Formats: sequence, C-alpha cells, structure tokens
Amino acid sequence: MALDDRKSEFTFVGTRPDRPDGLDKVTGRAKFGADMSAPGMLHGAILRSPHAHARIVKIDASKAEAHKDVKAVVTRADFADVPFKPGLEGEFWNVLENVMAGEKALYDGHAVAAVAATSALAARDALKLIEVEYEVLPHVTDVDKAMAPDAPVIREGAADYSVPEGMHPNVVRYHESGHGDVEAGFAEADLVIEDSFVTEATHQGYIEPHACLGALGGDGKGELWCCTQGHWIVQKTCAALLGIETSQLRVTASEIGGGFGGKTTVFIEPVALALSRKANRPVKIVMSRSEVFRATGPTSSASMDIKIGMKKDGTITAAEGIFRLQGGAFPGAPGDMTAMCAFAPYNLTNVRQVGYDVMANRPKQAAYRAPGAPMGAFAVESVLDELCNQLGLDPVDVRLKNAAHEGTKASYGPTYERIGLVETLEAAKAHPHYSAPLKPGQGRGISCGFWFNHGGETSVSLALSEDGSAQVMVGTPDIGGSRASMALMAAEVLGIPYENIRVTVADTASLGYNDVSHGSRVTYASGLATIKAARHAVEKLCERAAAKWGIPVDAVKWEDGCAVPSGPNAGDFDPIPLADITADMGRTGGPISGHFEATPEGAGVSFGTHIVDAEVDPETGKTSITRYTVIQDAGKAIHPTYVEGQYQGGAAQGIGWALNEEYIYGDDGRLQNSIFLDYRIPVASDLPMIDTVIVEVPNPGHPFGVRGVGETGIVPPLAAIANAVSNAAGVRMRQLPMSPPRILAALKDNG
Amino acid sequence: MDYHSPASFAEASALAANATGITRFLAGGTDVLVQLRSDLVTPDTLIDIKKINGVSDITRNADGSWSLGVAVTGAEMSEHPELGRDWPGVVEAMDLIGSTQVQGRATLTGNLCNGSPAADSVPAMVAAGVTVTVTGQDGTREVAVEDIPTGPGKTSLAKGEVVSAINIPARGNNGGDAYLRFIPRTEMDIAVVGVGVSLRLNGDTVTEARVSLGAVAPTVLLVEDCAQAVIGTTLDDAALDALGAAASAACNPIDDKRGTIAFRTEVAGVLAKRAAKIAYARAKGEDV
Amino acid sequence: MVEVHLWSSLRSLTGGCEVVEVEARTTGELLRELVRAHPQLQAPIDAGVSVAIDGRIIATGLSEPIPEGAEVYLMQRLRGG
Amino acid sequence: MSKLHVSTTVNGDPVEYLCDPRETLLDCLRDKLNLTGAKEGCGTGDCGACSVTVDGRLVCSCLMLGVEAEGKEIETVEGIADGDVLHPLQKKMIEYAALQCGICTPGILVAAKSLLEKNPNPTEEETRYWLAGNLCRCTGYDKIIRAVMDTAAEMREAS
Repeated sequence: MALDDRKSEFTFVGTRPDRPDGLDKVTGRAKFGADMSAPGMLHGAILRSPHAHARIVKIDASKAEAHKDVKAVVTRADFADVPFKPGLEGEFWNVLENVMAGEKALYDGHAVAAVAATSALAARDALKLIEVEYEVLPHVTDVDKAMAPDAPVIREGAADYSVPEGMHPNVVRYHESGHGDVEAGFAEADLVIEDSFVTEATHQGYIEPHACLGALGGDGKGELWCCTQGHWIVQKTCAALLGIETSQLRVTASEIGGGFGGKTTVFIEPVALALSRKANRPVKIVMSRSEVFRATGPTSSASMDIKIGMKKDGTITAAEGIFRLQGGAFPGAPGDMTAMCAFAPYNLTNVRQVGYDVMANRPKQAAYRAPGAPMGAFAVESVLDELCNQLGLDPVDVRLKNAAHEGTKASYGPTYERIGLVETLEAAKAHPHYSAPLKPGQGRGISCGFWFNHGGETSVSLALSEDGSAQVMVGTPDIGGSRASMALMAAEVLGIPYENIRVTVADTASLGYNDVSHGSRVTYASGLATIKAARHAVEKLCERAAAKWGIPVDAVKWEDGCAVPSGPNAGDFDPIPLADITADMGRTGGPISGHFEATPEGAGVSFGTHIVDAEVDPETGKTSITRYTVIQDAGKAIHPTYVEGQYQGGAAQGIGWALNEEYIYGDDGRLQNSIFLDYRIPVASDLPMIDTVIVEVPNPGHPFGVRGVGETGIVPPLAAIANAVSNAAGVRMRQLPMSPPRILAALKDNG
Repeated sequence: MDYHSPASFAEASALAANATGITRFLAGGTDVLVQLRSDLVTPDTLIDIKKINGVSDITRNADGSWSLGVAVTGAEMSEHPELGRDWPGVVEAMDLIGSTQVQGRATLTGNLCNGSPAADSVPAMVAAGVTVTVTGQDGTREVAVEDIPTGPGKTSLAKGEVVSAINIPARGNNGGDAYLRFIPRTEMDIAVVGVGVSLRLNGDTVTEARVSLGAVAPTVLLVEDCAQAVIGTTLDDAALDALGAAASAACNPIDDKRGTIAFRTEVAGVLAKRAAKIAYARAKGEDV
Repeated sequence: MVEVHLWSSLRSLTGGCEVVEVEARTTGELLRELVRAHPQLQAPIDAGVSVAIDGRIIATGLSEPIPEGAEVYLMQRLRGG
Repeated sequence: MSKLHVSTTVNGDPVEYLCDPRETLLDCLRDKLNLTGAKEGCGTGDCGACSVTVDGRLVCSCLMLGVEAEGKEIETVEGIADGDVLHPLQKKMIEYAALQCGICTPGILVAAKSLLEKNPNPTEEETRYWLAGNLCRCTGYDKIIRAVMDTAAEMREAS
C-alpha cells in the first residue's frame, strides 16, 4: 500500500452508527448455531472418554445400533484417514485425532463414538448403550511434570525438528531467539531479579456452545451450518476428514455467540457430517456446556522463569525468559509466540527467550485472544514491577524509558515500523486514574502488552444495486460488530450513506476463500479488502461517467458519492451521483461490482497499557477490582464504540483469568469444574466500569491506518492485576489465578 | 421418568412410598433439573409438589412464629414486607443462592433436601432454630433443620417422607440473626464457607446464641462451642476472638475445587466474627 | 544479496550461522534459496514461517518484493485468536 | 415413556405442545414452538441466556420443566417489542453497542425489563447484582449496565 493511497480525513469512519444486525439481535430473531433445523433432522450426541489416558480396547455399539430411535453410530473408522483419503497428516491428522479418538483416548472428554437419533433425548440415552472397553494408562496434566523424565509418553514421535536431543518426547517444539549477550547485560545491572511464574489453563468461555447442522449425501455433496470464526477452514477441514472434495461442501456460518479464538477449528462438524452420511438425514449436534469445557480448546497452562537486570536509573540491561506451555495431547501450544511477545514492548540490547510446546493429557489447546502472549506478559511485567519497587522507580517512567519505538530492534528480531507504545504510556501517565489517590488496602498495577496482529487470505465482493444502494459480501464471521465497520469503510469510499449499505457474511459457495476471523484481522484485512472492492467499483462508476460525458476516464474523479469531471481537459459537466449511474447500469455496460482477493500483509503490531486498582481483603484473600483503565493503539478506530467494546471485553476476560478462572484437574486426570458454576467467569457485579482511551497511531499497512484491536487487550491485564494485587497485599503473587486461597496462603507465608 | 403433580402431601407421600427406583420431589427444581440435565441423577419418579394447596404461602402465626409453604421462593421471601424484619439472616441467606432467575424458583425446602453441606440457607435456618414438618405414611413429625442432612446429598428423610412445611420460630425481643458466606466472586458461586449466627441480648450482654457453619464438614454444623464463646459477653474483642477460634476449631473440611482445608478453617473464624457483629447490631435494633 | 536473520534455535540447522546470505527478490525466492543454502531449513519452513522485511511482517505471502538492502528476518509463523 | 400434553400462553398467544417430562421449558420453547430467542448457554442456570418470565417472575427456562408451564403466562424476548416498535431497552442496547456477539442479549433484555418493572430507578450496584446471573463474555458489562440505566432514566422521564 503506497503512502499516497492513505486517507486521514473521514466522513463516515470514526462515527458511531447503530450496527446493521442490531434489530435481529435484540428481538431474538438472529439465528445462532443451535437455532437452525431441517426437515427430517436427527440429533447427534457424542460419547466421551471418562479417562485422562486410556487405550481403547473395544467399542461395542451393537445395542445402540439396534435401538429403534438410533439411525447411525460412528467411530473413528468412519473418518477419512485411510480408506477415503490416504495420507492425512500434519494438523489435519491432529484435528481428526481430536475430533474422534483413534487407538487411545488422550484426555477426559475425548470423543470416542457418536450417535444420531430421532430426538436429542434419544441420542443422549443411546450413548449409554455403547460399551467401551478401556485399558487405563498413566496420565499427566501438569506442564512441568509432563517434561519430567518419568512422565508418561502421550505420543511417541510427535516432536518436530526443533526439539533438542535428550528432551522428553512430550516436548514437541522448541523455540529460541533474541540478540546481544544476556550474561554481559546482567553483569552491568545494579539489580537482577530472577523469578518463576505459573498460570493455569483458562477457557475462552464463549456463551454459545458449539452447534452445527450437517447434511452429507452419498454423492459427496454436503451442506453445513455452524457457529465458527471461519467457515472456509471448516469446509477445508471437514472435507479432508471426510474424504470429500472441498468445493462440494457448502458451509454457512451462523451468527456466532462468541469465539475469542476457540471457534477457529472444528470439533462436532465432521461428526455431524459423518453421522449424516451414514443415516442419510441431516444431523444436528449441540454441545452441552460441560462438553465445551472438557473437549474444546482452552488456553495453554504455563510455567515460566524470568530474569531481568536493571540499572538504578531504570535502564534494562538484559532480559531472559523461559516459557513452557502445555497445550493438551497435541502439538500446538504457542510457546514460541509467548517467547516472541514477552519482551516485545522494550528496547533491549540483550535479550534471550526460549519457548517450549509440551503435550499433556488435556484437551487440545485452541487459540484464545493473542494466544500465548498474556502469560508471558504476566511473568515479565511482574518482574519489572518488582524491580521498580525495589529500586524505588515509577513503573510508567521505567517503561517509558525502555519503551520500543519506531526504529527499535524488536526482541523477536526485526526493526519496528511506526508503533504506538510510547503514546499509550504517555496517555497512561497523563490519565487521572494514574494519579488518583488509593485507599488503604488498595494497590495499583500497570502493565504493557504486545500482539502481532495478522492479515490473512481475504476475499470481499461488493455489488451496486440499481437504486444506488450497495451490498457487501465478506467472508469473516462478525464476532464483534464488524459488519458495521465494513459498511462504514464502504460508505467512506463510495460516498453513500452507511444505511444504504448491507453487509452480509457470505457462505463458502458465494465468495472466494477467507481465513478465519482471528489474529485481530477482520477490520484490518476484510476492511482493507472492502475498501479495495469499493474502489474497484468506483473505477467502474467513473468509467460509465466518462463514457457518458465522452471524456477520458482519468479526467473523472469520485467525490462525495458523485462522479465529477477533473483536470484541465475534463470539460464542464454536472456531477453524476452514484444512483444516477447505477440506474442505467444495465444499459451502459452491465452490473457494477467490485471485488478484492488477496492476502494483505502489513497488519501492523499493536501495543496497550493498562492501569488497574485492586483491593484485597487481608482476612480472606478476596480481591475486588475497583478501577480499570485500558489504553491501546487502534491505528484508526473505524467504529470507536466497538473498539471500546473490544478493549473492555479483553480487560474483563483478563480479570477472570487473573483472579478466578482455571482448569482444575483431579488426581484422576478428570476435569472437576466443567460448568459455569465452578468455572468462574466474571459476572456483572464483579466488575467496575472499564475506562478506555483509544490511541491512534496509524498503521502504515492499511489505507485508513487500521490496526487490529481484538487481541492486544487481553495481554496486559494478567500482569497489571497481579501487580495491583501484589502491591495491595504486600506480597508478590506468582501464580494465576490469584484465587482467595492462594492470596491468603501467600499472606500467611509472608507473616 | 414419570411426572406427578399430587394435590396433597398425603398423596405425594403415597406416590413416593409406592415408587420404585429413584424418586425426587420437585419444588423449585434448581438442583433437580441441573442433576437431570447433566445425567447425574435421572429420577424414575418425579413428584411436583407445587400444585398442593398453600405451598406458596408465607404466614405469620399468632405467637409470632412463621410458617412457610414448601414452594415459597427466595424472591417471595425477599419481597415479603415483614419476614425479613424478623429474620434478616434467614432471608439474606436464601437470597444469596444463585441469580435473580434462580431466586424466582429456588426454595428453602429444596436447598435443605438437596443435602449439600454448602447450602446457604441451611446454616441460617439452623442458627434461627428452624424446624420442618415432615409428612409420611404414618402422619407428620416435626424435625429440627440440623437433623435433616446426614451427609453430602443425603438426608434423614425415610422413603415416602416429604417436607410439608417450614417453621420459623418467633423472633422475640432483642434478637438478631445474620448469615455470611465466602465466595470468590460477588455472586453465582457455591459457598466456600458459610456462617449463620442468631443472638439474643439482655442489655449489651448476649444471653442466647446459636452459631452454625456451612461447607466446612460433611453436614452443616451447629457449634455449641461458638455459642458458649459469646454467651455472657458483650461481644467484645476477646469474645470475638474466642468465637473465631471455636469456629475454626469446629471445622472438618476437605480440599476441593472450591477451597482448601486451611482456607476454610481460617475463613470460618473470620466470617463467624463478622456475622456475629451484624447479628449483635441487629439485636440492638440497629439497621444493618 | 539479502542478509537473512534467523532465530537462534535455527543455528543448529545452519552450522551455527544466524545470518544467511542469499540471492532473492521476493519472499518466495528467499525461502527457496534458504533451503538451497541450508537444506535442513526445509523443516522449519514447512512447519510455517513468516518473513519480516524492514519491520513489516509478511505472514505467509511468497510474492512480496524484497528491496535492495532491506532488513530481513525469518520468524515463526504467526497465529491468532 | 409417554409424552405429556401442555397448554400454556407464550407472549400472549395460547399454545399447546407434547413433551417428554424430562424436557425443559427451554427445550419446548425452542424445539416445539420454534421460539429460538432464548438460548441454552449452560443448561445449569448459571448463564441466564435462557431467561424468560413465568407469571411475571424472572426465571431460567432451562431450570423449569416444560410440563410445569401448564396454565402459566410465559414471556420471552420475542414478546418484548410491541409489533415493530422496539422497547426502549432494545433501542438502547443497540445505541450503546451493549452487545458484541449478541448471544446473551435476549436473556439480558428479559432480565433487565423485569428489573425496570420492579425498580424503575436502580442504582448501578442494583443493576449489576440483578444481572449477575446473565453472563456476557464479550463486553465486560460496561455498556450493558450503561444502556439499562440510561433506559431507566429515559423511561422515568417519559412517564
């Protein structure tokens, strides 16, 4: 994107109109995953392993198959690995293994068989008729224990090229990066702090359980409706797992009831299709909440060692981090991302970071908002806070002193382009929250956070109607109001009112490939694509005007929704509004539409700084968050209200992760808290209002300057809250969540 | 699962007595339906007692005592203009259970008969000296609330017996009660520790006390040592410390997903002191 | 010639080199030439890499131009939530 | 296991259905009456996405059996608007962007409407506690609370 292509004065962008899907969503009309049905539909249910690790000796489904209400039973044999499409490998194989267990059940909740029956109750009842013989194997769920020499091996040969020799087979990927000489750096420091930190796995906690409705015929043609962050990846994965052609499966994304990264893969969708193929009827599967917790992707749990050296003036001389992430019984824990993000906010001469991807008997981890980054920030920013405390330095000043900026060599290697970290820190320092007095028992914490953001494969199609309205088809499911943002960007380019534009999330048969709505990419990439598609249509509008006026097309420009003659040889014509051109378009050359298909590169990294006040009850260890301010660089806020919403949501999820959310496993390796009663996400009465400050340092890689905002907001909270709690309690908290028993125990240990 | 909605407790009792397999009574259903949905307990016989006459009534008797129908919901208790003035601890304990939505259904009876040691209303009822009327095949009997639970998920009710009324004693003069629980969030959790306290004063001196602990043993406890720690005192710091120590000493908790032994033991003492102060202030006529 | 900076743990695949010089005008050529120079780099490239050109991170694209004298870093493939 | 016949009223309309005694009111609304506005987020009364009112009382429809609806008056999110005129709460939820994904929105609306009918002038704390049984994972509740309180203020002014 050339710089002269960029825009900084806006008519529609930056306003706050009502979202186009608002009416449907406040009237109950919007159709989410579980809201669809089909004639002749069956209901599917999935049998899950009660064991953390067990060899599946035998599955006897004969009683279930014989039941009058049961129309199909499937097991791993009904999927593609060998008979349909030999050679399923890599991540497809991992996904298949997760969707339906093969030789072994690898975690409590792992699917082992499924039924389709005439009602949801009948399907649940039929599961009890399936007899599975297990040989229970030793299990491990803790990351440090999974790396220990005596840990049970989850799968031999899962490690890739990167793992140094001599490591336990459960260590499946290894990352090391950095620059300078950390030992020399530590030697220069006036104070070096070395400390260890632990975080538990948390779940994305979307309120909508996974749900789908699939139909697949013997002809290999299928239809699938599901709640997903990306229906093309669903299409591609289901096709691979079922051994059918990708294009023969049409996938429609329902309205999605939250994802946060957790709906970027498949779980039940291939199962519904396999059941449907066998039963010759549509099959609907809706997960229970307990299934969501037991069998869909939580985050990784982490164990981390951090060492940072600082001079008395606050200069960081060296930083080192070792990050061990447990990602369930499959490769994929983002230890590399944790390592690369952990020190990214700082301008460091000497830095070294190591990340491990470790397998354990837990569900396959899935992305969760800036996957890997929050835990690393927790560890690093806790040590920074401790250094500031011990050296008597202001935590914002120290961060400003060391902050990365344009031209800084990032901890992960390259040199930063224009970034907005310093601006967020300056805004934090100037914010009244930072200077507000604290009451006794309260503590304040701050933290910075970094996330890369992503572009990804993107297709957008825009069609003009005769009456001058426009329809935009995007392929990124709307997880937070993106249809409003797309319409604003299209309105900006076309120069027609926001209300005259309808944005639809198209199905896989109606548009080219689109990556998942992840990586904070939607407003960036689908937005860029929408702008380009709109410009493509504008080019055609200008051509029609040029033809009408009989002047060269380069003598026509587009201004405020009209073609206007431009330049010395253009002649004197009245502007033609868009609707006047489209009214005639059938006779002046045919329908006018614009489209864009590409992989935008240049998402632009993003930084945030959070300020938190916490109050700790010293007698019970209970924490309340009394004030919270999020400051983050959005590049350019297209719809500021929804940007604020992303900031607030990220902070709230971070509060949950920091204080109460965790996966709790018993000694038997079973998940003990698989309902919302005991998996404690923040409720309305737990939280204060969450203040937001939108900093805008335009991203050079986007025509309007957009940076993704969805993920960075969950990076600082863990550390900011830990710092606030530690300052309030007078004792450093090194383990998340900082549940009351842990805080009280720390207070006791501290005397 | 067979569903019945009898018109009398005698009929309900007969249905239960003659049923085979698992029988559950359905009051508010906020536990029964959860167990049903999660395949923990699927009753063979479900007896809905809400169509029995009078089960939603809250009645103040001539002697100042209260009779509550078994289907009276938490919301109805909270909305009652006078019940909470007499027994704020009992009403607040019930009100702490679950959400506004759960309050629209949940009942004291269900909370008691579910047999959870962490049931919020039970320590408050025990402290208040509440009894329940139990109807069986051989007529009715009155049982102290503390004698109903016998262990997690278990009660002393025999086959064919059903709780048919809740009896709350008259508050009388110079009395006050309170219930506090510890949960990690502000709402929606199961108690990690719960403490119910009911006191009567003569002047500034405590003359009667009942202290009950929840979620620190297999059943809700009525702790005599706690009562003795405060009786005869003006609830001064020494008395409060003795109360806290007695409460902690009475604990026999477990480590589980909701809390540790050490945490429960410690916090039981903390909450006992805090609850006692509230009950004391209420007994003094203060509005707390 | 383009100087490509590798992340530290790739040194074991390049005989200790953290910077590799290759002739390349696009990201695709760069990856191809890296493997030609150090065949063991095939594994990390297959596992997924991104390329940072003058600080701009090219997540997956193979046709991005690499200007003369650009700073080039090979990075682990970025993923999002 | 035979099914039971239930006659009830939903959003003012008399309706009938046959249900298994194990089916919840939520199952019946969604699967038998095609009123899919109420959502099942948990099935255990912990998330509030299935909120409805029964005889004016706010409840979780997942914690009530379908058969218990016999003779009751049920109100769901589908009945909040008056024809094509949105309830002030519905308008404010859109205006404040008090929804991101929108899955919790039906439950929030039913619960908030019930709050305002009971308490036209709730404090922030009262609003937060009333809605504590309605989980939202997207918004951090900030904009929801503001929307409800602003609606209350507007409705007070209008009356």
